Amino acid sequence: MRRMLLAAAIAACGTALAQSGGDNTMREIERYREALAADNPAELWEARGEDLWKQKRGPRNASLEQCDLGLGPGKVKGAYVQLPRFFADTGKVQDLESRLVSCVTQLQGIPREDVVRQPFGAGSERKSDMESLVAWITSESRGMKMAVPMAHPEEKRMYEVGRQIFFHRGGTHDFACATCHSGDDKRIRLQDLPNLMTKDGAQRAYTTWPAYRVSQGEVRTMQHRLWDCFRQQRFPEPGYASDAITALTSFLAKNADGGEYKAPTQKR
Amino acid sequence: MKKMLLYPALFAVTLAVAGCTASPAGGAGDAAAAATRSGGTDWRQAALDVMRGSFRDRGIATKDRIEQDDLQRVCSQYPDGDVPKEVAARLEKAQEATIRQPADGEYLGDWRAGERIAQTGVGWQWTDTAQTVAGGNCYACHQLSKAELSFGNLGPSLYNYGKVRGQSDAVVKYTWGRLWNSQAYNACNNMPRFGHKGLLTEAQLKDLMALLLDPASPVNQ
Amino acid sequence: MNPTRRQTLQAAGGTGLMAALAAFGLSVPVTARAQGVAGAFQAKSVSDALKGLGAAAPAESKDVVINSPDIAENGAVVPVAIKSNIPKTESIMLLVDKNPQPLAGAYDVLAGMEPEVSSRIKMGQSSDVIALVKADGKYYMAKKEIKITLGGCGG
Amino acid sequence: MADPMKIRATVKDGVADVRVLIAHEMESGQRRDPAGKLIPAWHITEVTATLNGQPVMKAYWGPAISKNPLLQFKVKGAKPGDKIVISWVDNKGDKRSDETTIA
Repeated sequence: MRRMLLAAAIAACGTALAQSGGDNTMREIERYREALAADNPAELWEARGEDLWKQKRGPRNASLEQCDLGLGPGKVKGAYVQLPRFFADTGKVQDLESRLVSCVTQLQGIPREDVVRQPFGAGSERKSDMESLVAWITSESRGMKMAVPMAHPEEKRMYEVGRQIFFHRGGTHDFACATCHSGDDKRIRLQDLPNLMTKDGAQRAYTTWPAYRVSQGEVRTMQHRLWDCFRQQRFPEPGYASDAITALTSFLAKNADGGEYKAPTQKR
Repeated sequence: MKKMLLYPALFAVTLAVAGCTASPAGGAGDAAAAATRSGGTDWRQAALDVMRGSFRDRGIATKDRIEQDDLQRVCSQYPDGDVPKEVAARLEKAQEATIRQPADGEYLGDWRAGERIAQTGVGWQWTDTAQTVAGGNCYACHQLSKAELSFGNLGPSLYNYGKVRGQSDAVVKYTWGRLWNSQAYNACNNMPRFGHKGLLTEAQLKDLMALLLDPASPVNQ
Repeated sequence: MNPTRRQTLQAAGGTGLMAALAAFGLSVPVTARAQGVAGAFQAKSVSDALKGLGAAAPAESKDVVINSPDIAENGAVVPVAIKSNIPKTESIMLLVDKNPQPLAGAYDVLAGMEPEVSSRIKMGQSSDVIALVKADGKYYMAKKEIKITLGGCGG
Repeated sequence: MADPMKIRATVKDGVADVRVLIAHEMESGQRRDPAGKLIPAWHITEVTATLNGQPVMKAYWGPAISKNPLLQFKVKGAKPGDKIVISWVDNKGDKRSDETTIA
């Protein structure tokens, strides 16, 4: 909530300034965004993630270099734009984070509960290995087109389940994802809400995560984005790399098909 | 205080959920059935099963919150808001029956307190506690006063709400009903049922009433 | 992506490197210069900070150029670049008038460095930022207002 | 242990453009924890740069430099293959050095 209020505060000032300054104001805010975009601290996460990928760790003293992200063991380039997808070895549709949990447990022998205990980082004393790995792996798909496979029946099932979750009204406030994300030009306070029901809206949203959040000083992934949406929906907590998140991610990723992947980006 | 309030809301949900199982189709039309079923699969049921396995209690945000009452379940099937007339009428009637008028017959509180409630969005999240005094977060979706430029547009503008409508008995009761359970008027709109679900206290609702109707409130300036 | 990533040294403990650092004072931070600057960082006003830096009355100069957007969406990250066109520039300093401790950073321009530097700073609120340049023993300055839509100190 | 810096150094017409991203909290000392206690300042105090072993830049930083700082500067007389070393130390005595070869 606090974050929502902060976002609102930003937006509030944005309007006040926009009204006083007009075009010039928008130009300056654009200039501000451009100045930031030139150097993205997410690169620090990418570098750390690449190191983590190659480091021998865990009881099996193994690296993740044999991890199959869908294009074969060790193939990272372009893997993210084809996720989530069905994996025969686990018999499941997995998004990147769910797949990484499998690789870390299977290849390195690190227990699942240790991997998912603190998936979201909080400062330099509680860094998230997952956020770093995801930052690097996604960066290896930059410039590629989203192409989420939908040939396997399980992939279709997860897409349909994800669609249902998107429209599922529940909780104390009767909110669904769709409450805020199925109309054009909608805002909470002054914060623009992408319309995830349109091709353009879905592409612009999905292809710009993960992002270095200036307000948090952390790289946040799609997993975190959805987790925090559910918090604001007043839902219970979705498990990290759980099927509900994977299903919803399948729905959002597939709807973004054809969009050019741009992340990790920088957002406020 | 908050904790006590929570129970009636949960109770209501439990009742409603029980109601669902009694009439699985929920009176929903064929269009809704088509959206949730294809190739012989009930995707809605599949999604519920997945959600039940994926969500968990965290603090006050308990797992039962993913279970739907009749209104939530039916509305989920009409994401575009194109609810068939007869379905909407049935839902609205059931929701209207939940509206409780203030015990003391007083409807208007303090608009200053109402403005604070409208500005605050805290409450009911897993980062809150049972002691958290929840806000209404009205500005998230509505324009209210002229001074507050940071307002959302998921709901209609309420600027000059009282100035335009006055304070007749009918307006006062309608406004109270809207706050208590907005689903009684146009089913499946986006607004939470602040009274029915116990999201705000009766005193808080009165303060919001004053914010909307009091001629001195910034809403009517 | 970038070949330089792989060339990073593993830790700060490389002994040869540490020796090299000691040679120009990094591992011995309490040089006279560092001490002077440290005092200026504690100052609570621009005038005290200027005194601490030994620059009581700098002259405004068009040859000191501040490059930043006029408006920053988030005060936690405000990009500011400073360039000096004054010959024999020795150091460049950046102050934020309304920050609790106005001095944000000071940069010694050593042999070979162009007299320009760019970084990102926190600003608690809309404020003048002041670029201070020491050249040939004299002080020059430029000022610019940056509007902040969300403060970066308390949040 | 502090994470590696990200250093980029490219040369054009004999002038090297050096851009450094540093992983550091840069805690301002102005913020409070959820219990209302002031979080102590924790920030980089000095950054130094050398070109082929010769000092070219020294920065003194206070707590007002942003989290995960960026530092950009230019060095004359540089050519591809030259070595840039960046080092920092913070007010807790933590330190780190990384190097790159100018491209």
